[in-house]
Amino acid sequence: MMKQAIIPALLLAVGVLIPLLIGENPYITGILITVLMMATLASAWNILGGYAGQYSFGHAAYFGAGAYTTMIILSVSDTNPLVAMAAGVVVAGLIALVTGAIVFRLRGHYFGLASIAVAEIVRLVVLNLEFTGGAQGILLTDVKFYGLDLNSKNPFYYGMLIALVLTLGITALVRRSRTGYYLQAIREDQDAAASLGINLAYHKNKALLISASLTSVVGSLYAVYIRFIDTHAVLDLRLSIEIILTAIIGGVGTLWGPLFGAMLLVPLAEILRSNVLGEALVTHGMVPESSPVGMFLKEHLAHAHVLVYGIITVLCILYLPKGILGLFRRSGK
Amino acid sequence: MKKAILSMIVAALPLLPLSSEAAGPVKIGFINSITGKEAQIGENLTNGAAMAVEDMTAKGFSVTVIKEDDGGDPKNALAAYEKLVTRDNVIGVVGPYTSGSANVVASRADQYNVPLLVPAAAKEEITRKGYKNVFRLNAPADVYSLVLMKAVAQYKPKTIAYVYAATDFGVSTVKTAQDNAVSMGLKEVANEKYQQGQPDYRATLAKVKAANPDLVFLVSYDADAILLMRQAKEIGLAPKAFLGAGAGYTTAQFAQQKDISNLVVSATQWTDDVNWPGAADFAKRYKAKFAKEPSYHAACAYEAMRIMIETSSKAGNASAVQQKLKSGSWNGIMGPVKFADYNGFNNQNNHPMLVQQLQGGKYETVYPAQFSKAKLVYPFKR
Amino acid sequence: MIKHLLNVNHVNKYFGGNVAISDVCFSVEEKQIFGLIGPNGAGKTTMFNCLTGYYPVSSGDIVFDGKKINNRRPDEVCRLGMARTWQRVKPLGSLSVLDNVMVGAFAVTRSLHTAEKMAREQIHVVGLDDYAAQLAGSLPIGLKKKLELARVLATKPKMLLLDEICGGLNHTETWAILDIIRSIRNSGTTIVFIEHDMKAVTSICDRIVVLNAGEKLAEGTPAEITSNRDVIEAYLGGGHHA
Amino acid sequence: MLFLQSLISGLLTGGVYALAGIGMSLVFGVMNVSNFAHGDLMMLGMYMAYFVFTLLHIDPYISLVLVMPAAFVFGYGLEKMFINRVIHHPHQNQILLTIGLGLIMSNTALLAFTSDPRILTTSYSSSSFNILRDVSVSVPLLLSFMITCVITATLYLFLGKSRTGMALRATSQNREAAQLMGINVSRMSAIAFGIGTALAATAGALIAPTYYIHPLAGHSFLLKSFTICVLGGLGSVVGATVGGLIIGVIEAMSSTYISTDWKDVVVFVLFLAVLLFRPQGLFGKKGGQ
Repeated sequence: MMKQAIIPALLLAVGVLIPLLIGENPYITGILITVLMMATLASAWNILGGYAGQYSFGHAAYFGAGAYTTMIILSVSDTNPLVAMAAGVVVAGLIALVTGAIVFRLRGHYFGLASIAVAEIVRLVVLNLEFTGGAQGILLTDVKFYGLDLNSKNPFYYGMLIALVLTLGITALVRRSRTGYYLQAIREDQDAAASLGINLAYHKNKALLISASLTSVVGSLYAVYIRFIDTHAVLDLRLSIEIILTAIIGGVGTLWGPLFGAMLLVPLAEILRSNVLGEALVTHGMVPESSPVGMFLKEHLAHAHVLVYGIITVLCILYLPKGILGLFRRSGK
Repeated sequence: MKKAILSMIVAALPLLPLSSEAAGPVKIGFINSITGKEAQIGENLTNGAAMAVEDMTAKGFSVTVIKEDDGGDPKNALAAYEKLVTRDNVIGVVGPYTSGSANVVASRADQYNVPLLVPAAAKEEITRKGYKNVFRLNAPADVYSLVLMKAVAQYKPKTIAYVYAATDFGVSTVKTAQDNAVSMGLKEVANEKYQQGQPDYRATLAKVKAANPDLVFLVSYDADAILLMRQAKEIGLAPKAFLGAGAGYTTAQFAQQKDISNLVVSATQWTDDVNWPGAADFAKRYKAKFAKEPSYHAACAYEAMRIMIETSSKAGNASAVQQKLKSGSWNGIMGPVKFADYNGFNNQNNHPMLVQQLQGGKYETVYPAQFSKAKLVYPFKR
Repeated sequence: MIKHLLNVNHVNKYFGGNVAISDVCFSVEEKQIFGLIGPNGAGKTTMFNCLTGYYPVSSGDIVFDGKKINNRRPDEVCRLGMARTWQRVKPLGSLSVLDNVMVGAFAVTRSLHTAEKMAREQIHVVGLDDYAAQLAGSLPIGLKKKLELARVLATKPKMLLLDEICGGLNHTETWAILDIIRSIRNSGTTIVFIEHDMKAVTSICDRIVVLNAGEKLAEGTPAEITSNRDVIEAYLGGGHHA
Repeated sequence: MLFLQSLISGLLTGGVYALAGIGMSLVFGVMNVSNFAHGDLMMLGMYMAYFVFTLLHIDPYISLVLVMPAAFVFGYGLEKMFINRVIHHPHQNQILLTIGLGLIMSNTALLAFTSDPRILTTSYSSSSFNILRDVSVSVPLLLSFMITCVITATLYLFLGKSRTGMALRATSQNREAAQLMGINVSRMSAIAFGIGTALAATAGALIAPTYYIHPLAGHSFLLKSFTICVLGGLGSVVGATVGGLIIGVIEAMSSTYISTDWKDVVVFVLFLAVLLFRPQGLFGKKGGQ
């Protein structure tokens, strides 16, 4: 037991110390916040998708529920952000209950497609209503939280870190409980699971509720962090897919996989987006600037980063279907 | 588990910032939507900015421009801005294009004290929050509808219908148009918001036709405009005037579709026949370089980039750039530019928008009178 | 007094217009080993699916342990004490053998510790001790059948429905399983047994019901059944009608 | 009048939806794969039609003669190189693979063709004629609708009468049994994906003269295709055809009688309702439960 706790404790210590080590560096801290955010989202998704095997393609709906509820409440009143966050969890939970009632009667393809449909309905409703800001989104200029400097990144870094620790903690607890065994049984074979006394709908809904609540918490944190949201940023199908990719590339159904996935994908996306690699290769003289390759690296690689993302996805599915952690997994223990 | 730790270290490697050397010429940043949903308009901005860099280099200005893509995602725009100001040490930033990204970056500009010059985002609140370091070159959303409706006011239309994309710009523009309509005594007979990318708007347009409006006020992007006008022709929708706000009605492609686009009236930040210094020349060189017509976005990006290069190379540091932007004035392809405080706006260039009409496949500036040679044809006819 | 643990009263099951089970009645006494036999397509597995809540019955009653269970969900039926195995085994492939059996044990306990203890007992009963840590999906078919048995025993059922538990096994494996089944009955569990292998059935069952084309063809002791002309006809006559 | 107008334009647009839906449904039926790259394959068809028109000056409807076989070969190759390798993987991995392939296609198109939308303007692009006084019918839409009917009928005959068609249906009904009967199921998968791709590309080419061509233009058709498949019953050609027409009409009717911005919501609600109350779809045999 002690041995098992050493590595998480070390990781946590590193996580807590990083902002102190890198000092006031909003750019890097910003990327780390995104890493933590995607890790938490992928871990929360993993409880439902990885353990219970219910691949939701609509988790953006819960993220958006948290973000929108928080922003709407904070923009009309001076509520404590934590209360707004709790309200977001309630809204996300309600959406999850309705979703569960519909989609958990379905299996396989149908489940994934239905989860997309629910999320799209949520997106369109938010887009068409007035009080949600509709297409214009919601901008929040000022938030107060116990005198913290919310222009600094550190409060959000630690906020996201707490969310991640919470999510991983819950995952670890669930995993070593009857519920965890039941979820995995459902993933492996629903008929067999039912024949062993497992109430499928109840346990799937339980997993969805946990997963949706945690996702909504991250949505609330993100909203207060970025202070502007619209449907494109927080309710898009793209976000749902990004969450799944992070989990898959890290390793679904494993405790640490989603964190690995986020630690790999987020910096990679940023490197491609900012094109530091392409520029560095050219400016350090490794590739002549005037050569076609040089031109491409300098001018067009930035255009190509989504392409590279696509290629990585394909390669991962073909060669690493169990994710990075799958590489280190042998059968048995 | 050892392996797991090792791989975690490997995974964490990309996080280390690559070293960046200081010194050299002053640096400015350019945040744009190179990929993502707005990539098409982003490309126009890229081209315009590239021409400005070229022109200014030829004039002897030495400035390094660092380009960043936000993919239309506010989160990426923020990362890009923070990278530019903290890692690259730029002293001024041009961009971002999308309203969402501009909104987020603008709200952080005063924190980092690096001025932001927004070239083409229309969301009003960007320059209405009293940010010291946020400047905007283009006219915000409310001007689009105002100038369009002023242009047709003298003909005393009675009714108006709105057909617009469910985007920030679409909704904002129509909201201000509704206010203007009330003050002009126009009656709203239809209000149809649509999701972009649909192949079939016929049912919507048939409904608008049944309401028989004098004015049809449209906000569309790209090719949606062509689709809408094609189907409007099919359905036989022919009001007294089509008023197009938004980029879709101001493209060369739209102009080429003569049988559907003729006599459509549109609002724009810029035209190539406007009598602002260098506008015609810019259009000619742009066409030669990129083999297509410059859009108003390209012109906005050109002028914003030109102003930023000029200002930053003279200023040398961020706070001086802020002061010079605040106090300076320019006169170029976008006409007179001055970042002023008025009507609740701060550091907003009170840019006079233009109204143009397609006449025989060519955009003719028809309003305001002092910038135009041609006259508005009213009512619309097929 | 004889206690009937399961009563099946005039059960019908239709799929669309097709009759899968037609007016079948039988009762199973406590601690019996009860055989359900019949040629392919006779409706045996359909009957199991009706009993365990996977199919709703079209009409008729199923009473288990004094409770009507017609429209209960599979998991409810299991928790009432009627557990089943599958003709095509359904191991939880990427879980270990121990974990598989623990899932069964969780039907009666919430504690991880107790579940593991119970699971190890059942693994021992079926003789899979050496494989406890292996992934269930990697076992050969004979061991998967044993795993299935251990898993379902861990739910502590009053009645066990075994669907062709010997199917696909060789002679020695079959007799090993039958031995286990006898010992299960001796420990107090009632067993209903679907089987193809007549030898296996007659050697172990106390009472047998024969289904044919969805109808009950015969019922009786193994000796009665083996000498029943209709049964012989159904089993042998399939192709060549006299 | 408004009703008739909505009905007609809805039906005609639904024809193109149907074609896209059939392609996806076929792939689903035979391979049991949800193809998220379907919209991008449609986009390829649009560009093919566009370039055949602008470079070779061949009418987009006639260009189908070139587009269909080219797309078939492309789809066949795509299946052999990628999809085939995950055919026994979990659904979600297949979905993500097709998402990845879609990203590669659309972003390669972005690099190659830029994000400027292309407009394919034929002499009849915006022509229409009136029936019943005041109801207009778009000429290009009518043409594409008729072509859709021909293609659907041909496909129906092909699946019903030809050897390969019957093998495809057998594979669709039960992959394992088909294999036991000596059908080369892996070849059938490739053929199904080839046909699916050809149909997607055809739908793209058919809509090109009345739509615009853009690297991301296929995306708005992806979710529609799924809706159509589910509505008609995954794997059913007839179902997808009817499903496409229904979606087209419902969209038009909701624009007219509810509002344009809520029409997609109506479609998705319908989608969920079908999943809930008739998960096998209107014509499907495979259930969702």
